[in-house]
Amino acid sequence: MKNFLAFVASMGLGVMIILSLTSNEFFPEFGSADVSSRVSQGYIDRDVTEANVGVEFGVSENLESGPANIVTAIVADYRSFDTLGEVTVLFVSSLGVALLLGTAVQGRIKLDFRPNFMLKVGSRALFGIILMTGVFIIIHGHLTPGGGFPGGTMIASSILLLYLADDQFRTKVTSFKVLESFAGSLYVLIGIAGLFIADYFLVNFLDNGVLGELFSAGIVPIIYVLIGLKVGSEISGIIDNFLTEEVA
Amino acid sequence: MSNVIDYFQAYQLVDWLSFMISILLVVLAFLAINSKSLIKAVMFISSLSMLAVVGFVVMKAPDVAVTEAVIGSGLVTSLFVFTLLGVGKVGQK
Amino acid sequence: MIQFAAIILMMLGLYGLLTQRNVIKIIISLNVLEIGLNLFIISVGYVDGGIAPIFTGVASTNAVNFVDPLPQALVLTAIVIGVGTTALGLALAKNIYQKYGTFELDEMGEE
Amino acid sequence: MSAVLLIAVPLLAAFLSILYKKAAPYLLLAVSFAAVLLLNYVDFGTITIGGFAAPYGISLVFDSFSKVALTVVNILFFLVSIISIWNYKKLGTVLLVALAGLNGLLLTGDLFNLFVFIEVSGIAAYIITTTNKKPLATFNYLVLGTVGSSLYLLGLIILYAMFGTLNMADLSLEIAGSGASNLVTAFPFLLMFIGLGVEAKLLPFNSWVKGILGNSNTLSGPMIAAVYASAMAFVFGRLLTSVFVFSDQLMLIVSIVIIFSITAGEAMAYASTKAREILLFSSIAQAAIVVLVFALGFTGFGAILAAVNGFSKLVLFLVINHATEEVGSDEVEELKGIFIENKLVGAGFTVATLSILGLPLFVGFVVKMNVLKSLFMADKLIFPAVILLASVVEGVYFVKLLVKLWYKKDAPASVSFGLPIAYLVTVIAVLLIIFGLYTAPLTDLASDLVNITQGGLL
Repeated sequence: MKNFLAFVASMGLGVMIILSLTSNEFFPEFGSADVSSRVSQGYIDRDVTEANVGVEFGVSENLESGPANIVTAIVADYRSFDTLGEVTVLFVSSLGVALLLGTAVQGRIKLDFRPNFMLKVGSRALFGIILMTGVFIIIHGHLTPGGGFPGGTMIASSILLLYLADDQFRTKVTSFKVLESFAGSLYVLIGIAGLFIADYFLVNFLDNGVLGELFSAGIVPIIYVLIGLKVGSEISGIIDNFLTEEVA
Repeated sequence: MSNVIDYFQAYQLVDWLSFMISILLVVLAFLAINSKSLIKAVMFISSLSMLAVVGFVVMKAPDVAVTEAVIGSGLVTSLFVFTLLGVGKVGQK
Repeated sequence: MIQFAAIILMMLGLYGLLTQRNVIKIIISLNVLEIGLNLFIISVGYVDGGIAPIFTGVASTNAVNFVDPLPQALVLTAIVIGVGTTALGLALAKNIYQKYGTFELDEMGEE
Repeated sequence: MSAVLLIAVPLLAAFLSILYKKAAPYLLLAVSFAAVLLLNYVDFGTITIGGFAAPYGISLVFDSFSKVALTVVNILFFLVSIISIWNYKKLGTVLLVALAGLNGLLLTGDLFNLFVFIEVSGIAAYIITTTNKKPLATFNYLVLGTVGSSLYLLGLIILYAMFGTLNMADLSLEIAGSGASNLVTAFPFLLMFIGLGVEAKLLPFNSWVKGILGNSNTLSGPMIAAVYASAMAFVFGRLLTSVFVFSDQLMLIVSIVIIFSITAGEAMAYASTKAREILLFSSIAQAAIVVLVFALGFTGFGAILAAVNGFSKLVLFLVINHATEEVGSDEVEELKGIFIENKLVGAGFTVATLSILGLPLFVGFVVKMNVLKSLFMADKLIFPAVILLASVVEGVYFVKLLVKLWYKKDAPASVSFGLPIAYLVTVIAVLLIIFGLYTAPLTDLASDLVNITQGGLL
């Protein structure tokens, strides 16, 4: 009965939200968002700091922001500061997981099955493929969908595969720590370098190149590689902590 | 009533797709929250997240779709499963 | 349509938070809420007949009718933040299990 | 010096500190001390990040309001860390991240960036509260905090859909320029208010507080109750004065929430017999009063009230948590007479309580007096009535608490406060009295802040 009341109450709230949004003349109906009246138009036209010269794939050179993927342009260039915060969230939550689950003597969680030979060999082969896919996604983040976060997670998941296929396997956690610290510090240092080079934190101080080429977009691919490494090592750390337990 | 029929006749394939996704999303969310078995709930949330990926693709957000597929559907599910594994809850109730 | 489903999803998550008495189920409800929220954010930027916001050989100039890219960037951030909280929540759940031997809030006795 | 370094340097230190864990506490102290020192050399103005101007890129705002806020929060943070870090050395890195997150909260001029920093500082707070060894309470805090920030995000996305911008200054211009009635924006503002209200301990969204602060230790208690609470109060001040436009109906809802928080907080504090609970319920009421002062438009006095409350609560929570740790219980009956051997600490504690009460001679009085005066002049009689009533109830239970803590019959509970705590408590108490008697700088500062915030963000 209590559940039913809660259900009715929350559904009523939902209907109320829908009604208040549909009756709101400023709230655009689904599918009729007016992009040109929003700040997003600036990200598409690339005319935030420069005049609007038009953008053309494979032709435009040295725009204010280089990635062909507009979402990447926002995530890693226009609003890069958010991304720094987001990396920090993952960093601090992996620290928290380590504090909560970390114990002095650690061993692997016992799985119910013994991995056989085929599984071991197959997972080794897959490990390489998944790792390569992750790296590809990170490096092409400014051109195609994807980027540092999914790519980094894919790298972590290739390591997870090794965990699942081999019950003796444990990563060298310390090397992850070094990688994580290195990538994070470099991200902040690139930002501070921008402060000294061009007076702005996290400014894109490299050449932007031709829109759509692999070697373009200035510091964006570098930042994405750093994010990928950091996310990969953080998530590997989280997985490692979840898969270990105290050995009595 | 004829209004409603006209409304649905104007539907195109993508609209039908999004209609189906919407219904399935709500059903899966309800199942995920109300299922008694923890591991089933985890599987439901995983498929809910996978369905959300389709929703993201329908709404032309490939970046988000890739990220949600890898992180939301893959990583979060495995973390749930590891938690349940760690306390020996998989397979029970 | 998906927009309304997203709001209903959020409300289902809220309903789950109100009624569930199991730590794991509470985290699941939180995830439902976050998925609904993410879908809602994306739906706010959708344009009928719009094109995914990537310059390609086909959609090659800024005159193309792109969907709004900013909500997508925000959701990317929100998804990763959601993973952070979920991971921390699950670690806490594991600690709770170690302390009380159960995930059910009603079986924990004091507190 | 650019204000962005206040965020970047703690982050850099946090990332570096995981290489050599033992250095983390020292790095924390060095960085937070440097932040306090260098705050005076930060240039005023809007800092553009990445070189993209305000509505497009993220901008940080460093004006007199954020300067006051940053000074208060950074000093409090440094004091809490230097006293309490030694028992919790593992948390050095987390505290560095928390410092970066708090500075980001107070500096940012972008609504979504604010959400990111709420999450950064929030997750750091969850980890800090795990030192209470009450995983269930922390879990409760995490769930409520996440729901709160989700609601905030929902509100902000609706605002973005309506007005197409995320920048605070730009948004308030757009809202004013679009001719939208206050009713249209009421719903997203309400969502954001509720979302932030979870963190700022407003009833009825604060069921986490009891589990967290009722079991706090010398690190988590002062950190959550003093540092985080004052930071959230300042964030509220920023949003209430420069972004939110409340319609009459919304103002009514908000006032009801706030007044409910004040009365319920005071009532529960009155009924409680545990020292920590008395403090935590009274801090709920205090937080609500600060939000009320901001919501009524007294930015300057709100900021000062938040600052004074922050310092007073630092003293209260530090002393009570230290005593609780030594005695092993926080029942007032068990803590009887702890100040007999520690007259100096007791005097400081008394001064801090009396300042929160708003008695003459102390800083709290100056602020409360001015707020009440302005409210009477504005003919809003219900709010001063509530504030005065709250003060009376507070007076009763605080005096009861003080009498018990000073009272001696046969065997007083013996607690030895270390030199650092005694020293700190004394200094803060002396400052509270000095500024209570010599009020000119405060009133000047208050009028200064009003001038700044009336023009909106820089």
